[in-house]
Amino acid sequence: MNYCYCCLQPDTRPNEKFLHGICSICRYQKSTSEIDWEARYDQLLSYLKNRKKKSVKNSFQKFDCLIGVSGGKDSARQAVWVRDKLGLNPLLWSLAYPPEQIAETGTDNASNLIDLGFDMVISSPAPETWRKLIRESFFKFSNHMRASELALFSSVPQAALAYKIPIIFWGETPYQVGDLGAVGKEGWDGNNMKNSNTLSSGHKWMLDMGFSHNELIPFVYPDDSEFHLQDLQIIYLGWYLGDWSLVNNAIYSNLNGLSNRNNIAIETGDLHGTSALDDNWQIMNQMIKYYKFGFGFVTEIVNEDLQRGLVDRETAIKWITKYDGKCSDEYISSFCNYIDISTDEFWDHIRKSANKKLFDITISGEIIPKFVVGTGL
Amino acid sequence: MEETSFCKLCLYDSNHPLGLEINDEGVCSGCLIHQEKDNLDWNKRWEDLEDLIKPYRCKQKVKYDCIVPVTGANDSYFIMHLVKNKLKLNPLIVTYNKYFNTPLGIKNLANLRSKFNVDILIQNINPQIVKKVTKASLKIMGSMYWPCIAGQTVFPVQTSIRYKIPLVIWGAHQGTEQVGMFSHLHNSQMTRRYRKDHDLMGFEADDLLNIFNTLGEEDICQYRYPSDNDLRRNSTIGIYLSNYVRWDPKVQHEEMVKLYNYESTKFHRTFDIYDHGDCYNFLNIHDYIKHIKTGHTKVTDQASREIRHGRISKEEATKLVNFYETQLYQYDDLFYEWLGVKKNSFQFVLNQFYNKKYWLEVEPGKWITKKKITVVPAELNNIYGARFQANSSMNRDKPSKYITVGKGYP
Amino acid sequence: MIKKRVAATVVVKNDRVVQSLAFKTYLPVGSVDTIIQNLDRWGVDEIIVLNIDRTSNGLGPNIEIVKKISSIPISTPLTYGGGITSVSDAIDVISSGAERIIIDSLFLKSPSDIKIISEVIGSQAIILSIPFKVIDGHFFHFNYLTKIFTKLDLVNIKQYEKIISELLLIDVDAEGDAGSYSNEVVEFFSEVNIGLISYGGVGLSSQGSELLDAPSVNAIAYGNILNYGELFFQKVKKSLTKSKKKLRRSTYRDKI
Amino acid sequence: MTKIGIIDYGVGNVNSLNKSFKSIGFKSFKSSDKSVLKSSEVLVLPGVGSFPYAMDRLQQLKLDNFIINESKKNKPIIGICLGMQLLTDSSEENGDHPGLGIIPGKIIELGNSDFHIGWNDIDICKELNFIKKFNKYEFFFNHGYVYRGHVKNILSKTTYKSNYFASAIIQKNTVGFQFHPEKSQKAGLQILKSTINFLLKSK
Repeated sequence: MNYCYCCLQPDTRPNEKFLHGICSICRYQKSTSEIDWEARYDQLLSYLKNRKKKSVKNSFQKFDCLIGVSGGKDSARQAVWVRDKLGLNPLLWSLAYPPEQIAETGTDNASNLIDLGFDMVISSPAPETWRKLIRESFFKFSNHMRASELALFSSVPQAALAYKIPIIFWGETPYQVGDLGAVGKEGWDGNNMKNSNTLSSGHKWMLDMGFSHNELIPFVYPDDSEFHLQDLQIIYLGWYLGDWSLVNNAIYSNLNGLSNRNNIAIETGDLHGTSALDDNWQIMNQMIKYYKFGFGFVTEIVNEDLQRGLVDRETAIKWITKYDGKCSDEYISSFCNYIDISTDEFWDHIRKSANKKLFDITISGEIIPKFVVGTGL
Repeated sequence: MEETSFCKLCLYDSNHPLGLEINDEGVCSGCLIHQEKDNLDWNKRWEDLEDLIKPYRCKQKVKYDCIVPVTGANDSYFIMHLVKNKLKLNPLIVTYNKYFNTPLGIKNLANLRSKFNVDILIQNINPQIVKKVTKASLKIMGSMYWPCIAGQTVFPVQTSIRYKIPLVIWGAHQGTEQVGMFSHLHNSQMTRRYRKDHDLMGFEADDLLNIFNTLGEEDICQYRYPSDNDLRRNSTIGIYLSNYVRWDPKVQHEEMVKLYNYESTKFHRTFDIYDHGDCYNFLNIHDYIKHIKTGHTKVTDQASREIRHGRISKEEATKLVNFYETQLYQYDDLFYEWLGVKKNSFQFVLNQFYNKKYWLEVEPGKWITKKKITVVPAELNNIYGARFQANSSMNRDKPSKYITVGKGYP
Repeated sequence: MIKKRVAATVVVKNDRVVQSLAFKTYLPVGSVDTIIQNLDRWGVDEIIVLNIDRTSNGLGPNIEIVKKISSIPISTPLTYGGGITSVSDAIDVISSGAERIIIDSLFLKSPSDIKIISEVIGSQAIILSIPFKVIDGHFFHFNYLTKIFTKLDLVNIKQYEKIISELLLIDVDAEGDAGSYSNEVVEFFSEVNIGLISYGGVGLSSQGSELLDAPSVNAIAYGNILNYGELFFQKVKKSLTKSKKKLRRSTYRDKI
Repeated sequence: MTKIGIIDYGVGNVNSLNKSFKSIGFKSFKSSDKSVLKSSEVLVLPGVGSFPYAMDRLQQLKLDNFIINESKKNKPIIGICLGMQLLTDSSEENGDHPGLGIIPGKIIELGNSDFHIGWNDIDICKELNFIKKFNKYEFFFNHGYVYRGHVKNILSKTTYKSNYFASAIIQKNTVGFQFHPEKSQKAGLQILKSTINFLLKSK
């Protein structure tokens, strides 16, 4: 395990390849300093002008574009920018968690977003099917979000096709999340999203569980042929929004009425309480990620600050060491309750899936890192 | 205009806004058609329903079979019970967000999704536009509810077109249930004409546009019914379960409480506890507007229904109506705040819509009912209420506040 | 080639549309203008308004309704019947927006007036309505005001060959009951040289096509069934596929 | 916006015509007053009923000479159904009666005391763009008398019981339709629009 020279990204991240000791995200960030953002913005405007002529507006809707949203910070930021800066009429599409899972902050923020003056459709898959898929995801991939991410990614193009809306705005570019498989023909082009990490696993494992196709409709990413048929284009807004970052997006959104989590870093593994606002179990998932790869959500937050020079490496290491991968027992027990397992079963599974190269498991069952943050193994 | 005539069995008269025919024996069309409930072979009717939906079942099990419009109240549970658990269909359920949601409505809808394990789409139209449309419909027809009704009757049909799901399944046909518009055997279906005529009081979306107000096409387009050609290409068909099932809301709701923990609430202006608990306004200020415009309120509909089902006498029903009709409405402050109007401004607007057939303006802006009401002592309000025992409440111990999007669990 | 017509009948009582079941039971359906606007959008060949409570209440023709209908506006031929008892009634109806009028009780009360009306508005604008019943193979003219029926006298009706242009033959008992229209009435009227409109009880049955096969039948009118579902006029047309060549093609509006 | 004056002489369907014109984007009004009608850019003469009665009404309101004079000044005129028949020289309906004489030809019985009522298609006989596209379109007819005149005046013909007659006629700036375009749904409104635009252009 090695750490990036510039930030505190370990090379244990899936698909990560350091170059001269520097991680891919830092390399991308560095390259952005030379970008002519004005030119990109102009290019987007002229692209939209041409596309707008083509967009089909049927008699009972007049939407120019679709934006996938959650109840979080990125959503509000994108929605407001697309509406007020680009002058488009967006339909917001929210793939919402079932009642058992969605956090009140998430529903509050969805309410806030709607009340800001947006049209939004909330789409939510069948809760019991969802529960079974989450349980299976947890045990099969040690990632309860595998199923929900499929739905999150699939529902937006599904909706665009049904509504015959020609443009989808998506947030982060593959560069920003280090998922280079999804890079399209140009940096802004999201039509290759089908090759992203999330989608590449497909939904066959769900069929193997015994579900029929019509129970899994929300989880199936549309075929390329359907994209072609309707000339559907996904555009990464991250390509154009030069100040895209966890913190910046949160600032914009907070000033537009977004609620944060009442954050206690030791319970949330989050320094600001601005992430995963619609789902408390994502905090647990960050903890699991930490046990699998040696880094969690705090690493990502701190890395952004490091790349921008807002924090010194010493403090960054302190925060990561103290808070990364932390999760309150309350979130864990509510999750266990949801998928109907005991917390003992939960921890047994976590211990099994923890990366033994990075962690020691004590006799009492504690998972202790072998690595030192900033130094590695 | 012909003189008012009254049904000898129920509480309706010939001025019913849906229309009512009273025959030479003094029996209204509603009561006449209601008699079919005790005469039809309902097993046969269920078979008719099975035959009707057969072509819409997706045999390859790859698509949704139908669309079902639901809310957090009314007959939604029973409809889902029939569609999902009896007919064994795989529906996509759809909801139009009225924005006047109560914690009870949020809870009931959340619980419905989980209990019936179905995919849902919830449409939220830009509230700033909804408010604009609400203001226009208040001005044009004195209705604060037009957008709600327009939205919940059209979003399912639009979804049918967008998702290429031809079959839309509705619950009760209000025209048949209340005034006997059709025989059950007419198998009446959802039509754009019925929606305009009865649901929307004669005003479709485009009828709200005029050169004097400030509404634009972009404001009303989401309330538009799909075109005939859209409907044809998609073969959209909307059927009503009440034509095929002996519809009895009280009995049905009692079963839904038992089977799926449907939650009910007591209301100030009616004895029934099952309908419209999802909305702060329907049985409050909207019910009051119904009163000033039509001379009766929801309690008359529900009491007439109970008479027809033989559970109450006309005399008792009249007492119930006299009591509940005069009860105050609540939660109107929430509405004024939501719409951005002052209480007395709103009253002024409503003053323009009093129906002089039923109301007398004794002083400028002060109206009294022309109906001769024998004052009913408060203790009588429970003569029938005892048979309707709510298991929850509209606010579910939360503060009174419209919920745009809510969790509803636990 | 002239097409045979598929007409929509709108029965009006107390200024609102009703379903009429065998002239006995009435069920409320809705408002006249909304229903007619809808039929117009569906592209029916002709709209026939039968206002059934005008004559009995001595009210004369319902001019307000005719005016209201033509100001919707509609672009479908409108035929109006109900309460027309004089020349001036007829002129009023025509100048308020109807193309043609239906004479009913006037035929029983003062038949000579019909000729005078035809001289003013033209015979092409006059339809004579004959509600009939079949009893033991005999045809009776039903007077729905008195509920009395008298044997149909074809010799009498033949006198109107140049005065009126069509006969509206309403099967009273069959009304509201699909496939039960009396086909025999067409045969019975074969010696009269006046075009026929059949109405009452055709419904979604093969009977429609059989009727259209008769050379004397110019049109079939449908009533109640058009209120039962979306695009039901087009559905009715589909039930007449056998007669497709004799009819206009169905149209579907793209515009809202 | 073009102003269309509908001659309201108590015979025929002025209300629906008025609304029809508005629905296809013209400004229209109805009047029986010459001075008001004079301000129009296109005159429309509707008509339902019998020829002699209608002619009588025109004379009573002194509109007959007005229409003839306007025509001489090249004002576009559209006659509809009986209105079309009134524009011709004469009619034999209930006797022999002179018409306005704007379009040469006369009105004769369809024959056999027959009526032509219902939807029928038209065969275009003139290579004029404004009407060519309506070949075989169906329109609503309701009449028992037909036009007989010179072929140069005939825009379209319509077949009825193995005979045919003129369903649309023209003379300079005057067009007559035997059918009711205002009651012929989509096709009817389209032909009205096309005709008005044509007449205005060729004025």
